[in-house]
Formats: sequence, structure tokens, C-alpha cells
Amino acid sequence: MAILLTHQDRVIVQGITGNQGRFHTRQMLGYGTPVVGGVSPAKGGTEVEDIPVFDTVKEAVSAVQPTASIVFVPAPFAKDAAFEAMENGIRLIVMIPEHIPVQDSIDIVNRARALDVTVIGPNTFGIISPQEHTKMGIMPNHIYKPGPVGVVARSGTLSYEIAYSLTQSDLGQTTVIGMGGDPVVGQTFITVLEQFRRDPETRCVVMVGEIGGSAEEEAAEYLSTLGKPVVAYLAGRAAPPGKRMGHAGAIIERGKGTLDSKEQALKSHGAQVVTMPWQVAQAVREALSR
Amino acid sequence: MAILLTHQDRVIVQGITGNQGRFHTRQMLGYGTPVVGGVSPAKGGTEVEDIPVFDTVKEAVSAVQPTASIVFVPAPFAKDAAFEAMENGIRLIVMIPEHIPVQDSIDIVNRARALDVTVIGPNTFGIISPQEHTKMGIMPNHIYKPGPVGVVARSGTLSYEIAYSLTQSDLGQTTVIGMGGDPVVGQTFITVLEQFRRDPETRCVVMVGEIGGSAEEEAAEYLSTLGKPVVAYLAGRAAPPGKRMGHAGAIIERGKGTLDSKEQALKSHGAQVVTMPWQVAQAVREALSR
Amino acid sequence: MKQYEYMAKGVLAEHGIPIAPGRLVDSPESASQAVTELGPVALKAQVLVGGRGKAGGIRFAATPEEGAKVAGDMLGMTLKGYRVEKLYAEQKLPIENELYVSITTDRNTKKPLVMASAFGGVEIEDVANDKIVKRYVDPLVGVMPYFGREMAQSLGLRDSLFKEFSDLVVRLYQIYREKDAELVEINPLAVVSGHLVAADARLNIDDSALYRHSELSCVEEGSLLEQRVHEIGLAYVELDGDIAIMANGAGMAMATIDAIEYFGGKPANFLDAGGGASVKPTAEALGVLVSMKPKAILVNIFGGITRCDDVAKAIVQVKNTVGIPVPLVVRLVGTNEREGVELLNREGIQAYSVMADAAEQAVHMAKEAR
Amino acid sequence: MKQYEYMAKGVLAEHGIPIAPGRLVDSPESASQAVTELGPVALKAQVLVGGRGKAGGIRFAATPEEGAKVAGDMLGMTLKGYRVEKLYAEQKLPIENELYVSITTDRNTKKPLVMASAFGGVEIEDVANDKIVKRYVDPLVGVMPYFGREMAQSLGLRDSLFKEFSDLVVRLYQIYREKDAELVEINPLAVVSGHLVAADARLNIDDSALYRHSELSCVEEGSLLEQRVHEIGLAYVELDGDIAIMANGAGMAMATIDAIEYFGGKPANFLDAGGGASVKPTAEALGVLVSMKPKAILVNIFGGITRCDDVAKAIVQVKNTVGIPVPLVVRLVGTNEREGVELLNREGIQAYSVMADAAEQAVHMAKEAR
Repeated sequence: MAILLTHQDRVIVQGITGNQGRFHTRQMLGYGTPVVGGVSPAKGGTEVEDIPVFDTVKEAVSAVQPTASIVFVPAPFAKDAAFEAMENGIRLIVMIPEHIPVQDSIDIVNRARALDVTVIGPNTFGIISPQEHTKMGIMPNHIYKPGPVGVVARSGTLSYEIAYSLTQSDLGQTTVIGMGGDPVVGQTFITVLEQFRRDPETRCVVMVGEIGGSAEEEAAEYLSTLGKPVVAYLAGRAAPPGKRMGHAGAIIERGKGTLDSKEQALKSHGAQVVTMPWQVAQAVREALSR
Repeated sequence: MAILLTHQDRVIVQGITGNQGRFHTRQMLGYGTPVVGGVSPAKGGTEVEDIPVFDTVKEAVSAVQPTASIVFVPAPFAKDAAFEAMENGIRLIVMIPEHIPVQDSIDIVNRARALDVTVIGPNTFGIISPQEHTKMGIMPNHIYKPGPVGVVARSGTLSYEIAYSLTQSDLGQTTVIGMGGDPVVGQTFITVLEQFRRDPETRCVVMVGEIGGSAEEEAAEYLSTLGKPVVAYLAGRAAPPGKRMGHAGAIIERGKGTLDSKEQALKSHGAQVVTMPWQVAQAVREALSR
Repeated sequence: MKQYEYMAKGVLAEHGIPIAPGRLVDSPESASQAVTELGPVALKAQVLVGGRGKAGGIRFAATPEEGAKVAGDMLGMTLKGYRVEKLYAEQKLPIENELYVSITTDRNTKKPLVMASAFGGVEIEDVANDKIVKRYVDPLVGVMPYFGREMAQSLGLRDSLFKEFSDLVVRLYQIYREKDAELVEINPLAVVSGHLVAADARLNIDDSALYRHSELSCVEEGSLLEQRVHEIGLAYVELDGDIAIMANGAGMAMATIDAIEYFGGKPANFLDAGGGASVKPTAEALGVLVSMKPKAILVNIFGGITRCDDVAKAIVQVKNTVGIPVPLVVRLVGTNEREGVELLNREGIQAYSVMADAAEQAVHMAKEAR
Repeated sequence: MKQYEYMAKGVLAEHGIPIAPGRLVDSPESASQAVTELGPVALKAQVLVGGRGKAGGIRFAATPEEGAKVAGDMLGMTLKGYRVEKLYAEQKLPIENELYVSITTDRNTKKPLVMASAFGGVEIEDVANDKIVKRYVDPLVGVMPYFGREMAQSLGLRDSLFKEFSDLVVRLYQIYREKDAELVEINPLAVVSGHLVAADARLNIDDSALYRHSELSCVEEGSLLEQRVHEIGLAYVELDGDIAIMANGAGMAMATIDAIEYFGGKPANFLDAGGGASVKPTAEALGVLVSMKPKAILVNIFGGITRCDDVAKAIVQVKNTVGIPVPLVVRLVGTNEREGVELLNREGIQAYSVMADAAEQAVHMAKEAR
């Protein structure tokens, strides 16, 4: 099993004719993802990797009945693409681009809530469900394997590092999901944890957090009702206040968003907090054997 | 009985300290309307006609638990007032002002739909339920009496003329409602007819329409399912095309909104259409005796 | 308030919608100068009527001399009742194709409505319904480029036209919202060298929103008398009959006109004295009716907020100042009816209480006066 | 991107929010002139730091002579690490009361958050929570005057302040939206003669939205090196240690810094070479690290989209051109790992596959180099 994304989904790629869109369409297909179409304005009628390309999501909807869309268009056009997907009935949207203006993300995320659409990202590596052979994202295919661990992360490569270490320790994953590195993204730890709670095959959840915001603190209280062990690793222990660490969201602002308050909150609600990424797998193994 | 407005409602007056607001608060109270408060920014703490005045709707909500609001503020501030009422949980709003920009009305009406708020107007004389001794509006008090006739009108004084002729003919009213003379208003004939359909005491409905738009044509089809006799009188028989007859909505534009198409549509769905206002009462009497 | 073509195009250009180079001319000399600078031009009468082309309101000039001559012919001509005061000289476009696009407010859905057609250049009413693409806008979402792309696709546009059209719809909606437009229309939306150009444009502004658009030019429409009555704040429309009418409320005024025709008379005007009018505007309104020199005057008042004694006072005041030299029929019921009727009776004016009777009497008196 | 106070105030004034008369000065002469024209002024250092007042960044001048002297003292001084280049000379306000108001984006609710307090003039973090009024904005509805009135009421404002505050919140939200602000803050929002005036202002613009704000002045923040690395498109932060770091992805870079500290080392920087970096930017980034003259360099790559052989090529390229005269530790796993490691080995560079081992080794080598 998996959360949010399964092999029953029918995926379209918005911005399929760009370099990134083409490359990752190939990768997604290679992993087994049911990619059923692409959208690229004024490129309708062509094909990418034998997948039909449409001018509009509307046309794609009537031709190939997609359920999910992954967006690769450049940041200035991302809001338009997300609304196009939402207003045409797509119910799962993965927003890959970074540098989307925050005001645009606010509009996307709030409209998505009103329409009950699940937005993953922006500035995310996406979502992958190994058992389902299905992914929407830019993560490497070979580092995952099916298993009982759910992973939710704010950061991309760091989640690769951790997922790979889990895989090498023979701890496979139900679903690995990247919430995205921007200040405003579609998911919170809570919304994702709630999904993992409802997935019977997920037996342990790994949270990969970082400095900035208070997403981890907000999530901590939820852990009590999760009913599954949580291992948390947070990055940015050595980051100085007031400096943005790459991610638009990763900044300690005037005393808020420090690692210490996050770790305290998580620990006090029963999470196993490790200090280095290479400690995650061992902690998961212990949690599962308890 | 009545539709939309009963004596159980608790009414506030937005713009209560203006001349119009004061005058009609007195009139509404005189009719028996349960006016529980007024709102006038920076005038909170005072009283009008022994009714407490608040700075904000929010404050009024917590102090006097209103269910309905009548708006008397000048047109440029009407959108703000309507949103203030809606966002604070008021579920029936009567918008008296004329000359509200249409774009503002569009925003008000569409937001009201999303929140399931009933907006009457703008540019309406309001709503009166004689049996309930309750009115929200600027209509004269003495021309109505309780009875079995529902009246829905686009125009004010013309509806007074007709309601008075009904009253003089001993044909009382359940509720008389003015939809408003603007191009974009909260109600349609259909939404109001649907209310009259569900009110067991309304035994006959009078529609007072006019040239412009296609509200009457849209409503015609609904008449088949109304299950009650309808008498319709429409004004503007002699109006030339392209000329706006006072109401922002009353204009025959490029062949649309003519009286003829409206009357044809209503007749073909069973309405009794009369040509002069003084013929309404007789037609209602005949409908009721059938 | 309607805007002249050249004003509408100015607004389009400000919002980045392509228009052809052009300028306003008001004399043969400036027309000649325009051709010198722009090359061959279309000279387009700036009047607020549709079907201008067919009526001779658009002519062409290839040379400065021709420009001067054509402008001389056109300036001062009357087009569907409007005198031509200004021409818009616009570079002649080698039009390949003509589309249509507009945004209006749809009263039934209470939403903005975008309409487009691949068959432009004629009035949209003359285009078959299945050749028109219609889309409603959710005003809480607005118009984003995808909305335009979906319309472009329905229109069968490809390549650069596909993208230009999408972009144009977004800009058009900005105009519609920001300018409080009742109608913004580009017809024809011309295809020139494979690109979209607004060849003609209409822009009607919501009168109720003019207070927030001091940036727009004021355009007066209607007869001088209509303009005068509008200035005193009343709704007024000139009709072609001989019985002048005043009523309180737009619906009542319409119904009064209808009643006059019902009894075989001809109404001279529509005049709404307002739902709660007091002495002064009522007297002013009545003064206007007198100045029209009708065969009879009918005042039809249902006193709700309006007080009958106020109306009576206004009538007496006009009678005793400017005078009312034509037959006057008054119908007066409602609030303070008794006081009002007494006031009138004292001045020898009879007051009816039934609208039908009053209308019939007014028609009768107008016939006698003919 | 942060804006200087005088820029922020310019934006406020454009949006109709009252500010005191003032001007930018950059010399004793222009400061003297400012006092002549404005009367007694506050001279405020234009630097991007909070707590400027306490640090001596705001001083007063009553006469032109005093203005020249104070400006002479202040210009060129260093305030919390920033050199003062410009002063804002602002007419001295007889402040009766100080409020606070700001709009930011709330990450948890994903909505704009308006905060206000009747206790302004200090950092909002120092105001007790029950003295702060917080309201979230539904972005699909926006901020209308009633929203401001409700806040004004919560703040206990009356009469003209009640209305002015409501109006100000509407305008502040316009700025927040139209300027793509991360933060717009007025603190203190002063009461002067019973009216509101923005006495100090902060405006931070979302970097991702700068492309649509060519109207805003560009303000460079950070050290010269940081600015240089940002120009080549990479995220870079200077730290105060001696082990230079490069990783791919912000999370990995943070984790790498954490690992260095974990093993007792001191990271010299944060450098995210990007999640899918190719040879050229990777080489440029490495070049920057070399130029910092650290005690050791740690390159930590998890090859996902990034190909390990590309990273290896970049390292070899830098080694063979500018040279790498300090100990280099490379951790390289993932896509094309074997090819990458072989390339490095051929140049005599060892590659680790375990992050912990690499970090420990880098700390060890840096200690040896001390």
C-alpha cells in the first residue's frame, strides 16, 4: 500500500516538452508510473516518449482522464498551471518548480483547500510509492524499495540520503513524500502523518525536518494520536540565525524556527529524535522491533 | 407563515446613524420588526431609537446575536459592509443602496453563494412578511396585510402599487420581496419562487417583472414545477430599445430583454399574464378561486 | 458611460493589447497630416453607434490629399442621428482574418462572461450560436492564461495566435475589472501578418462606478434635454409622443408609460422622480416637463416614502412660478394623501386616486389639445 | 530582498500611508540643508539591521550646524557590522503614542497574517502575546476596511484613529500583495496630533518575485563573497569556521555542516551546489571554496539527479587549473558513482562512500592543518 499516490492514478505532466519535463517523464515511465499524457501549450498533437501531448489540461482530461498532474513549467507560469489543473478537476498536483513567488503559492494552496485538492510542493522532489512502482517527482529511481516505513521530508537530497540508508538496511518504504522547501507549501507534517496513520502497511514514520518555520512544533502534538513510532531527524543544527540556508523556508528568524525548540517538541510527544542522518536507519530498526 | 424573513429573525442595521438608517429603523420598529442593533463605525456605544449601536458587526454579533442585516451605507462602502456581515456569520442580508458598482455586486453575490448567504438586492426596497409583523426594507408599512399571496418584484413603487391593490381587494400577502433593480442582484425569480413553493401558506404568486435581462424567461420553465398559480405583470411594454429606463437593469439591449419574449415564455408555462397593474388583483382572485 | 473607439483603444494599448498606429483628427488638415505620417489610413467616425461601417462611417484615404477630402466629407455628417465631430485616422491593416472577443456581465449567473468567435467583423448577435465560444468567470478566481488557452483551443487557434489570444483574454479581463466595464469588446479582432490586432473596440463603463475612474474621459450621451435632466440627478428618457409623464420609481414610470399607450396615447418621456423625492427635485422635474411643451402632463404618484403633500407642494409651486400652460392630470395616493389632495384642490387641480382613470383622462385631454 | 527604511517609506507614501517629511542625505552639507528646510530632524542610519536606535543609529539635530556635525559623525560609522553610507533626515515628530502593525506570511496556516499592537516602538518579539492582536487573511477575500475596523476595535482605538487604522491596514495589505512582500512592518506607527504616521518601516520582498518588480530598488545584502556566489546562482552563506563545504541540495548542505560540528569541526560556509548541478557550476562553486583558503574542503554528494561523474570532472578540472592547495575530502555516492570514483582515483583523490566517515576525516585534516 501507499499514501496519496498509487498505481491506480493516471498522471499527466504539465510542461512535458521542456528539458526537465522530458527527462523526468522518461524516468517516471521507467519506474512504472502510469503517465497518460502531457500538456504543453501550442504543442498539442505531438508526443514525448510515446505519450500524447495536449494543448490544455482540459483537453487532456477529456482524452486520457488523468487523476494527478506533475508541474514542470518555469516558476512564473506555475500558478497558472496549478490553477489550470485544479479548475479542471485534477485532485493531486505535484509542484516541482523552485522560486515560485510566495504570493502565488498562497493563492494555489488556499484555492486547493477550497476545492479539496492535494498539492505537494512547490519546490519539492515529489512523491514515490515503491510498492506501487509509481512516482511523481525528480528523485532517483534506484534508492527506494517497498517496505513498512513512511518518510516525509522538507528537503530533497537529504531525504535521498536517508531513504537510501533505509533501503541499504533493508528497511523499505511505503511512500516517501517531499513537502517542499518553500515557506508556503501544500502539505504540513500533520496532513501527511494523518495519511500515514490511515495506511495499515506503514508501521513507522520518518520525519526529515529542518530549521525555519514551526512545522515540526505544530506536528508534535499530533504524534500522540498517530499510533505509530516516529523517528525524526532535523537539519540545521549549526545554522546561524538570520541566514537563509538555501531553502526559502530554512531560516531562523528572530528566535523562531530553531532546531532546539523543534527537537524538544517532538521528543516530548514521543518521537525518537536522532542528531545525524546516518542514525536514522538504526532508530527505525529499533522502533520496528519493539 | 412567510419566506426568508420571520419574526424569529434578529435584525441589525448597518449604517444606522445616517438619515436613511435612522428613519427606516424607526419605521421597521414601528412595524414590529425585531431590530436588535445597529452598526456604525466609530459611533459604537451610542443608541438610535433605543437600539444599541456597535462599531463593528463582529461586536454586534457577540452582543446581540443577529441573524439578518439591512445595509444602508452609501454605495461606495456597500461591498465592505456586505462582506463584513457575511464574514461574521450573518445569513440574510438586505442591500438597500442603489448605484453600487456592478463589479462590487458580482463579488458580493458570488461570495454569498460560497458562504450560503441570502442576499436581497442591491437597489431593493427589501422584504416584508405581514403575518410576521416583520420587514427589512424601505416600503411603507400601511399598504400590506397578511394573506395567501406571495409577491416578488424587480421594482419598488410598482410593487407598492400592486401590493396595495391586493390589500384593498382583501388579498393579503405572505411575503413581498424586491429583488432589486440592478443588473446583478442576489436573488433570481427562481430562487424566490422555490421559497414560495415550500411555504404552505402561499397559495398564489405574483411576479412583477420588467424589460431587460432574461430573468423572467429563465424563471418561466420553473413555473411548471411550482404547483401554485402565478400571475405576472411586466412593465416596459412601451419602452424603446437601447434606452435605460431608470433601473440600471431595465434596458432592451440589441433585441434581448423585450417584454414580448418574457410574456410569451411565462404564458407558455402557465402563468396568467396581465397587461396593466390594476388587472393583477382580479387575476389573483380568479386564480385563488379556481 | 460609453467610450469612443479611440478612447477604448487607448485603454487597450495601456494594457498591452496591440492596436494599429492611429490618431484623432478633427479637420481636413490634420487628416492630411495623419496620412503623411501613417501612410494609407482608415478614417473612422467617432460616434457611439453600432453598424458604423455600413452606414458610411468608415472610409479610406491613400494620400494626404484624399485624407483631407474624405475628412472634409465626413466631419459634420450625421450618422444614425449622431453628428460626426471627430475621426480616428488609423493605419490601414492588411487583415487576414477577423475574430471576435468580448467580456460582459451575465445577469443570470451573476458572473463575468467571456465570448469569442472565429467569425468576427459582424455584430455578435448575427453570429450563429454554435460559432460562439462562451465561458463564465469565477470572480473569486479571475482569468488566468489557461482560461484563454482553453478558449483559444475551442476557437481552433494554433501556434502564435493560440498564445496571443490567451494573453489577450487575460488583459481584457483586467480592463473589465479595473475599469468597471459593463462591456469591453474587440470586434473585429484582426489577424495581421499572423498576429492579433484590435481593429475596433467598444468600452462601456458602469455609471455607478464612475466615481472611482477619474482617469477616464467623460462622454455625454443622449439629447441635450436628457443631459440636463440627468444633471439634476433624475433618470430621464426622451420618447416621441406628446404626453409628458412623471412618476416616482422606475417601475412606476414604466408602468405609467405603458398605461398611456394602453389607452391609445403617446408618451413623450420617461421620468423617474425618485422613490422618495422631496419638494425641490419634484418641482425641478415638473419644470422640465412643462418646458417640453407637451399636449398634457400626467403625474402619477404612489406615496410610500414619497409624501403626497410634498408632491402637491411641488406642483403648486411650479404652477405659481413658471406656470403650467397645458392640461395637467394628477394621480395621488398613499402617505399624506388627504393633505396633498386638499392642497391641490385649493388651487383648482383635481386629483385622481386610481391610476387607470388618471391615465385615461390624460390621453383624453391630449387628444382634445391636438 | 530587504528595502532600506527610506525605500519602504517611499512605497508606503505611494500607497497613501502618511509618513513624515524627510529626505536622504549622504554628506554633512546635505544634512545641514535638510535641517534648513525641514526644521529639527531625526538623522537615521540607513542600514538593514534591527535595534538601530539603541545602537546609536538614530540621532537628532535641531539646527543646520548640528545637522552637519551629527551627519559627519554618523556617516561612515559601523553599526552592527554594517557601514553607514546614507542617512534619512526626517522631520522630528511630537509622538504621543506608539503602535505596531505588520503583515507577514504565516507558514502554518498558509495565509497572510496581520499583527498589531497598541504597544509599539519595540521589537514585536518583546511584546507580551496578549498585547498583540493577530488576524489571518483569507487570500481569496483579501482585506477590506471592516477587517481593519475589527482590529482597531480590538486595539481599543476610537474616533479618527479607529478610521485611520482601518484604512491603513487595507493599504498595507495592498503593499503586501502588490509588492510581493515577505514582511511589511510599521513600527512604531506613531500617533502625532491625533493622527497616524509611519515613523519607521520595514519592507522585505520575496526574492522569487523580484522578476516582476523592476520598479523596486535593488539592495545587496551579505558579504562581497556571498554576493559573488549568489551572482553565479548558488545559495551561499558565510560561517566563521575553517572547513569549506559543498553539498548538493540545501538539506544535504545543512546536514553536512551539522556533521562537521558533530565531529568537533567548524564549518566555514553553507554552499548548496544545487540538486542537479552539472560540471560548470560545480567547478565554479569549488573555485569559490578554494579562494576562501580554508583548512580543508569537504565535498558531500548524493548523486540523484546530480551525476557523480560530473562532480568528479568538476573537481579534476579545478585541481588541474586553479589548483586545490588544501586538503580535500570527497564523499561521492549514487548515480554514476563508479565512474566518478574512478575519475578521482586516477587523479589521486580518494572518495568516501559514507557521509560520517568523510565528515570525520575532513575535521581530522583541518585539525592537522592548524
